[in-house]
Amino acid sequence: MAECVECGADVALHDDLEAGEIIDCGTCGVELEVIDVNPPVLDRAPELEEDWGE
Amino acid sequence: MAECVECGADVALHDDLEAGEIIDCGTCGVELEVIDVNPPVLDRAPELEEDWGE
Amino acid sequence: MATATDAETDTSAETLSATVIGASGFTGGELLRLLAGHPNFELAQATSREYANKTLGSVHPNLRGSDLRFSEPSDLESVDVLFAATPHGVSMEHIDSFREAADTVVDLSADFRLDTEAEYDEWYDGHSCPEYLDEAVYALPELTREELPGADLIAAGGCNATATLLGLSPLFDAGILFGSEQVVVDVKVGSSEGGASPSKASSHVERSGIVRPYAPTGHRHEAEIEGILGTSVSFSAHAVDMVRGASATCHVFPDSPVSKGDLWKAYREAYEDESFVRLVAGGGGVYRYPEPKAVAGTNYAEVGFELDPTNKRIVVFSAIDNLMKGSAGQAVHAANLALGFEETAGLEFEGLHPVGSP
Amino acid sequence: MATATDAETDTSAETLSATVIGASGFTGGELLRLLAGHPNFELAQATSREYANKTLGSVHPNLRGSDLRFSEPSDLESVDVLFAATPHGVSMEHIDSFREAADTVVDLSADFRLDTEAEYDEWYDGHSCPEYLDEAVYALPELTREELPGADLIAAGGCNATATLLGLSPLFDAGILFGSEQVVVDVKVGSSEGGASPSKASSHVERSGIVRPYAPTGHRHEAEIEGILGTSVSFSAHAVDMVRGASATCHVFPDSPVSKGDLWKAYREAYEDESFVRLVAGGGGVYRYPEPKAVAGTNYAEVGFELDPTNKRIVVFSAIDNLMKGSAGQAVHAANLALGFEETAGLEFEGLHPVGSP
Amino acid sequence: MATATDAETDTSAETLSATVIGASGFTGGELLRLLAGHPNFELAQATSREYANKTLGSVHPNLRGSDLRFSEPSDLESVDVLFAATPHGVSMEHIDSFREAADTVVDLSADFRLDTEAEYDEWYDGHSCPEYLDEAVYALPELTREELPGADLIAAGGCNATATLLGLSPLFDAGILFGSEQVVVDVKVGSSEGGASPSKASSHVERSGIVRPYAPTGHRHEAEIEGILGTSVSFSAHAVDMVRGASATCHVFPDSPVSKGDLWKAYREAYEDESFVRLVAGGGGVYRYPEPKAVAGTNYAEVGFELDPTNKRIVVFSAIDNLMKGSAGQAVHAANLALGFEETAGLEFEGLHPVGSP
Amino acid sequence: MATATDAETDTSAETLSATVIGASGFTGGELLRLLAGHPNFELAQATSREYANKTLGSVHPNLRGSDLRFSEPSDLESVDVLFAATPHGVSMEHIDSFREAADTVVDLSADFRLDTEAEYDEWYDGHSCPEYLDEAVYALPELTREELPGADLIAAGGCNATATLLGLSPLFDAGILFGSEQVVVDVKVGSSEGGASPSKASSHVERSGIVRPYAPTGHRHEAEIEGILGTSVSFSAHAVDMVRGASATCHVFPDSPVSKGDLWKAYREAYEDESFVRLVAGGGGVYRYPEPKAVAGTNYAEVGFELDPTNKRIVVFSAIDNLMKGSAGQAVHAANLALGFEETAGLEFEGLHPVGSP
Ligand SMILES: NC(=O)c1ccc[n+]([C@@H]2O[C@H](COP(=O)([O-])OP(=O)(O)OC[C@H]3O[C@@H](n4cnc5c(N)ncnc54)[C@H](OP(=O)(O)O)[C@@H]3O)[C@@H](O)[C@H]2O)c1
Ligand SMILES: NC(=O)c1ccc[n+]([C@@H]2O[C@H](COP(=O)([O-])OP(=O)(O)OC[C@H]3O[C@@H](n4cnc5c(N)ncnc54)[C@H](OP(=O)(O)O)[C@@H]3O)[C@@H](O)[C@H]2O)c1
Ligand SMILES: NC(=O)c1ccc[n+]([C@@H]2O[C@H](COP(=O)([O-])OP(=O)(O)OC[C@H]3O[C@@H](n4cnc5c(N)ncnc54)[C@H](OP(=O)(O)O)[C@@H]3O)[C@@H](O)[C@H]2O)c1
Ligand SMILES: NC(=O)c1ccc[n+]([C@@H]2O[C@H](COP(=O)([O-])OP(=O)(O)OC[C@H]3O[C@@H](n4cnc5c(N)ncnc54)[C@H](OP(=O)(O)O)[C@@H]3O)[C@@H](O)[C@H]2O)c1
Ligand SMILES: [Zn+2]
Ligand SMILES: [Zn+2]
Repeated sequence: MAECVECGADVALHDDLEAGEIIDCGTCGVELEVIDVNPPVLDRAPELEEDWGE
Repeated sequence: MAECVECGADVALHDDLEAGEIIDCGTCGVELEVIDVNPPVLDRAPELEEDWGE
Repeated sequence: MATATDAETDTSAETLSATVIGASGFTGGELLRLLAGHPNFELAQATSREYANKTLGSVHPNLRGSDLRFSEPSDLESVDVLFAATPHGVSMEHIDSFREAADTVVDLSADFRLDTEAEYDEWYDGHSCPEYLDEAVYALPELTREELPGADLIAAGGCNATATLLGLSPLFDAGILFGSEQVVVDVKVGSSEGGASPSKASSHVERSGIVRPYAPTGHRHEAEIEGILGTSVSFSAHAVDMVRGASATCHVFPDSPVSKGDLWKAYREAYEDESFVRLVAGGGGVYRYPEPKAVAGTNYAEVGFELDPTNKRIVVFSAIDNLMKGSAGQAVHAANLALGFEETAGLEFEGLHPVGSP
Repeated sequence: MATATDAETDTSAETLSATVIGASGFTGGELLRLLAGHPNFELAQATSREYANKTLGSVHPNLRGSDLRFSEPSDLESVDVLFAATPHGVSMEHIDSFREAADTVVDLSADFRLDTEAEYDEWYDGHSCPEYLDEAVYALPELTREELPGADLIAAGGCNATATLLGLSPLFDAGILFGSEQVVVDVKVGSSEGGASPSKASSHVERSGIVRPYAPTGHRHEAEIEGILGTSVSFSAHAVDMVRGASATCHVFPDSPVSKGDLWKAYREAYEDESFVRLVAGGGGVYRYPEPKAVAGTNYAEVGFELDPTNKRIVVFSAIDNLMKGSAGQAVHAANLALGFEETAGLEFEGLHPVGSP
Repeated sequence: MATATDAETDTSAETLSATVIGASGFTGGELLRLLAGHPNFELAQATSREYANKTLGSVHPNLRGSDLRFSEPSDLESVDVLFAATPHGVSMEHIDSFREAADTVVDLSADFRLDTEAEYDEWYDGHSCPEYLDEAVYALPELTREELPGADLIAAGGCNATATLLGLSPLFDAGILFGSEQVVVDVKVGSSEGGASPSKASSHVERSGIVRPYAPTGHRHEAEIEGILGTSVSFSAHAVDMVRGASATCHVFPDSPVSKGDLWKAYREAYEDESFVRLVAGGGGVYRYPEPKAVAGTNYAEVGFELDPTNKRIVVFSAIDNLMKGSAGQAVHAANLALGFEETAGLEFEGLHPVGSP
Repeated sequence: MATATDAETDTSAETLSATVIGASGFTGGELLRLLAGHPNFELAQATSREYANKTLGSVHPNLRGSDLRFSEPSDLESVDVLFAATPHGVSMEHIDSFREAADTVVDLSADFRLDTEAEYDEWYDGHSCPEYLDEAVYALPELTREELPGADLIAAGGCNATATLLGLSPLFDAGILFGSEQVVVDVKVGSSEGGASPSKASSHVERSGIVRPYAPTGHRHEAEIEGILGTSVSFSAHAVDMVRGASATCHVFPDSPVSKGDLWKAYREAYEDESFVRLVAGGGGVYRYPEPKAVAGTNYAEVGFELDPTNKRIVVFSAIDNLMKGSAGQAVHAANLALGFEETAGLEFEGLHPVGSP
């Protein structure tokens, strides 16, 4: 478990978590980068400036 | 000018035509490969089995 | 009075009989579908004047499996619950016979949503039985849950009002807005909001592909919103090319600066225990904000927000299916709470993906 | 009689006055648009009973620039040409007053398309003035061009018949089909084929996203097709989600084997000098076969084909805009030929890309 | 061997674990939705290479409530049932690891649908493990029900083949067709048939409003249809503007005259005990024939017909949701039968009305 | 310098050669269409890297009649006018070669729309040749007409900015707004705004039927709007289900009360002499307010408004075709003014009715 930096919700983490992995917060959906694993530290993943709608 | 192998229409060719180039027939739209340039010889370009509709 | 929990315990295995008035219409048809899948209701009557004696499936192809036929609204049997899904004015005219026929009446029209006769004079053409307005409970369960258990005259909240109120009320509850601020509500709705009667404007030819301002100002749902929020809003509605769906974008300007964290706190506090509200605000993928088609056919509301750093604006998005969370689903949800059933009974459908323009 | 070429020379600078009956409808509105952009016509009257005295733009927003107002169909002025865009039965009832008002009458309905009263008895409900059937010229210019110059009662070919006939007739002309073969015609059409009167089935809600068999068998256009081809076809029509467009897929089974080259020869011979037919058969890119949206708003027909090696089937595709090549465009095209104008006058619009669902 | 009835008795309360390969795709997402609502399945893994570690809801917004995350397809756990929803070629490559991971494998691709290697050489690019073709059971339960109980390699029938076969097979079973007749199959399909990878042709801009012949001849589903019917058909497919849905119109010409009564008899005999087939042929109202949007989201097939008196043609209509009866629903239906569960378990959703273009 | 009137006199019969860079894209294709119908332009080159040597019709089916083929953008011939319809960043990179190839350059991207390098640093990723920013003329002819004659580097105004500015600027010009008021701009756009490259979010499946907030805050067009209006706006954009079209709804709150008459006066003063602006505000019929589909394919903007008596809000509506008035049409309009051609040359198409979702 770790706290989402965007919305504050708990984020469930899988067992074989690795630093550098990108996961998304189940509550707010933001993409989080695993900075450290023991203890787990998450940060907002660098935003891909993709043109996702238009 | 060359004749389209698919539909028989005349195909206008540009000046700096090169062997291996792919052009389309203005009448039937089929893709034609330039096999030879002097005189120009065209053949059906190998079909990309792309899923163009579904 | 029994608490909701007691009621639930008592009634979970119970089956009540139900009638739908206006069952050939859009929200009426949706009620038929929901009641058919509801563990605690058995459909007794479905009324239609135009299709009386025809099978339900002759109007609603998804009900082709049903053996029931429409009956005349003048022939009401005694049932436990009556849902009225009729145009504005019909319920107030027939309310006495509805209440005679059923212990609990859930009305989907605007006839019992406002508090006072004066409001009906202002926004509608008056009211023919204002004596019931006090008794009627406005049902938007996320905001009025505690008044519902035991209620026997229920006015299900309107579609555009529901979308708007779900978006805005957490900001008021959290003290981010107070009521003196400018609140702009820009709504986009699907064609099923217009009901089943055909017209030129609602024909496929004329209504396809549009962005049509259809209630630029003075929309009657303003009354409802104001009634609940206690403050007026600047409301405009646009018809767009979808059949189900209402989406509200609220632009608000808080007096004091807020952070993204403040917003998450306000919305999570408001909705984290709610079964039918999903917060969707940013994140990745194709569906980053509330989207009507993501909730089509379901009783969910999606609510989200974004903060505009340059001018202290908050933009709040909210999306529902007007025939579900905006009417029939809300009515069943309210009935569940009123009668002590499981809150989500009959409302479990989670929606489809991919889906086109439901 | 003057040849087309003489006529052209004589009339290119001429301006004739024109009236449109049924101008508030779909094909009538399209006629208004075409006449407004036509170098040789000046619109005198546009009739509507429902919108009499209102501006044309009040019904057709693309005509907001026009100063003309609808007039009553009972008040006809004398003009050179009268276009009738009224439902089946109206023209035959009013044909005498139409002809009194104008030298040339172009009718878009089916009232003068068939050759004999007997056919109207079989396919419709008879005919009230069969004496004109002989005189009337069926206008599908690619097939009946030579009969048009000088014609003064013109029956513009129907939309589905036009799509079908343009696809099939080269196969008959080239001796690939003879008339004894099985011919299946599977047509897909847009909602504007239904005309402007609203109904439940044509509402946006019910008609969106459909593939609805609406004339599985016995479609009246079979009569027209048979009249021209001299052989009956197995015809079924489906309504799909578009507004403009008719697309015919013909499945035919020639007795003797044909090659792709034979087909190209047949279709090029038929259409290489035609201004309004484009052959589209295979090739690359997204648009490899005839597609209604590629011709929307234009008078073009796209025609194409594919050969099924396994079973000697030819599949022919044909796409038109039902309001243009399928009615108003065809009517103007026919009038151009009848009156000796430039064949393409007023019909130069080439269409849009990209475009959604016109 | 246990009969279906025994099996049901034994397993109704059982819960099996299940994995979906290709869970980020369209049919994979549909499987996730169905398994989540299925009383006898618990989802163990949902694989995606692109979205590994992300929540299911990040791709499928209707699954936002789920806590599960996608996992890599290379990390398979042992489960009871594995559903493979991957593009053609993937299952045949990985079939050994799939069978190692699960007792029952249900494949949604075409990899195990045909009977012989020779057919894969003819219609596809050969087959890499033809030794399984004998064992694999083709699942279109209405036609192959008796082979399913106990099957452990199941190939769910393809969408267009399913629509076509459900329409035609009663005519063969009833001796109305024999196999020597001309059979034309004209199919209209929605955009979700193309799978989730984007392309220019499948973009909203280019694909809106189309009637696009995309497989005029030589469609691979012909092989499947021929495999079951024992006779070849003339098949053409058109893409139209809907997302879910496949609709087949079959034009057939029986040697001996038939009556409407013969047809009703043939179809009722075939389907009256079937849970998932609705006969819709004529009658009143807006929905008189099979219609994809009437079955969207459901596992139903609507089948209907009309008789053309003039030329002895029968027109058969058949409509399904390609992601349900045409793939994921059919796969779950087949698994239910294979494993002895209630036939309709997890497939009870009845669909929506009104609904736009789902 | 020559006045516009002189220029017109001089050049009306002139034909200039023109090149379109990015001609395989959406706005590039629209430029090809417009130039083909323009009396004063002859298309010399149309560039595409992906489709070089293919016919224009292979990408744009409405140009199937053209014999021209795409050429490489690296092979530019000398022409009179060059239109650049390339993604942001391309024009600034190639501006020197563009200007070497042509006397007049009209750029459709945002590369030369803002005034200063600082603005590009703030809203974009800087600018690679800021020395041209001073010289470049921002082209939204209704607002910047007098700067256009003789201009040789023209930056056509952006689609959403154009819709917004046409709606708002009369209120500033008439002294109804001053710049200190809250201005909310809620925009709805079609899928062609996204350009021709495919992506998951823009696929038909995911993009059909949506109301998707895609730029809730911080849209780059805010910079352009602010640059012209001199005041910032609160801007949010939503993608809705249409292909062509941008519709802006502006909610504004003037400090002093205004009347409907004041508004009519302000808008008529602003636009009564404009060829491409139609005022549409109330009235009867189906089309009472600005509507994108009423202007699809045309260079018109429809502008309208409504007054909210309860709270002194003005709601302004504005609708354009993003590929015409929002880009290619605007570019041609600007070129006409710059070069002294008839203002409406090549831009006469009036649009279609009925029409679906163009
Ligand atoms: N559509 C929405 O999105 C929505 C959302 C929220 C609330 N609502 C409210 O729900 C109500 C129903 O809306 P709707 O869209 O379902 O309308 P609808 O499709 O027009 O259906 C109305 C139904 O009422 C019946 N009816 C009409 N007049 C009646 C009368 N005098 N006595 C008995 N029955 C009568 C009609 O059937 P017969 O004529 O056959 O009897 C029809 O079945 C309205 O009050 C509406 O404001 C609708
Ligand atoms: N739509 C197509 O795709 C298409 C294609 C080919 C041929 N057609 C044929 O073209 C004709 C018109 O079709 P449409 O789709 O344009 O129909 P529509 O949209 O229904 O328009 C019919 C018009 O006729 C007028 N009208 C009706 N009855 C009349 C009467 N008794 N006297 C005078 N005017 C009358 C109506 O206006 P008021 O009621 O205001 O007078 C209306 O303007 C039909 O015969 C149709 O079969 C249509
Ligand atoms: N769509 C229909 O209507 C329909 C109907 C009947 C049958 N089918 C069949 O069902 C199958 C799936 O179709 P669909 O439309 O769902 O396709 P889709 O949307 O393209 O999904 C394919 C899925 O397979 C995964 N995948 C691709 N290559 C893979 C590989 N080498 N190993 C593991 N996973 C792989 C993809 O995810 P990642 O890339 O993230 O791993 C994706 O999740 C196809 O065989 C199709 O013919 C489809
Ligand atoms: N779409 C709109 O509604 C709209 C409205 C207003 C303004 N605009 C602006 O207009 C411009 C074009 O937009 P669009 O929608 O037409 O985009 P688009 O459909 O993506 O087309 C872009 C075109 O540019 C070409 N291209 C891309 N990179 C290039 C390069 N490095 N050098 C040369 N050619 C290149 C592409 O063709 P090849 O790859 O084949 O060379 C393609 O033809 C953009 O700046 C956009 O912001 C668009
Ligand atoms: Zn979070
Ligand atoms: Zn050719």
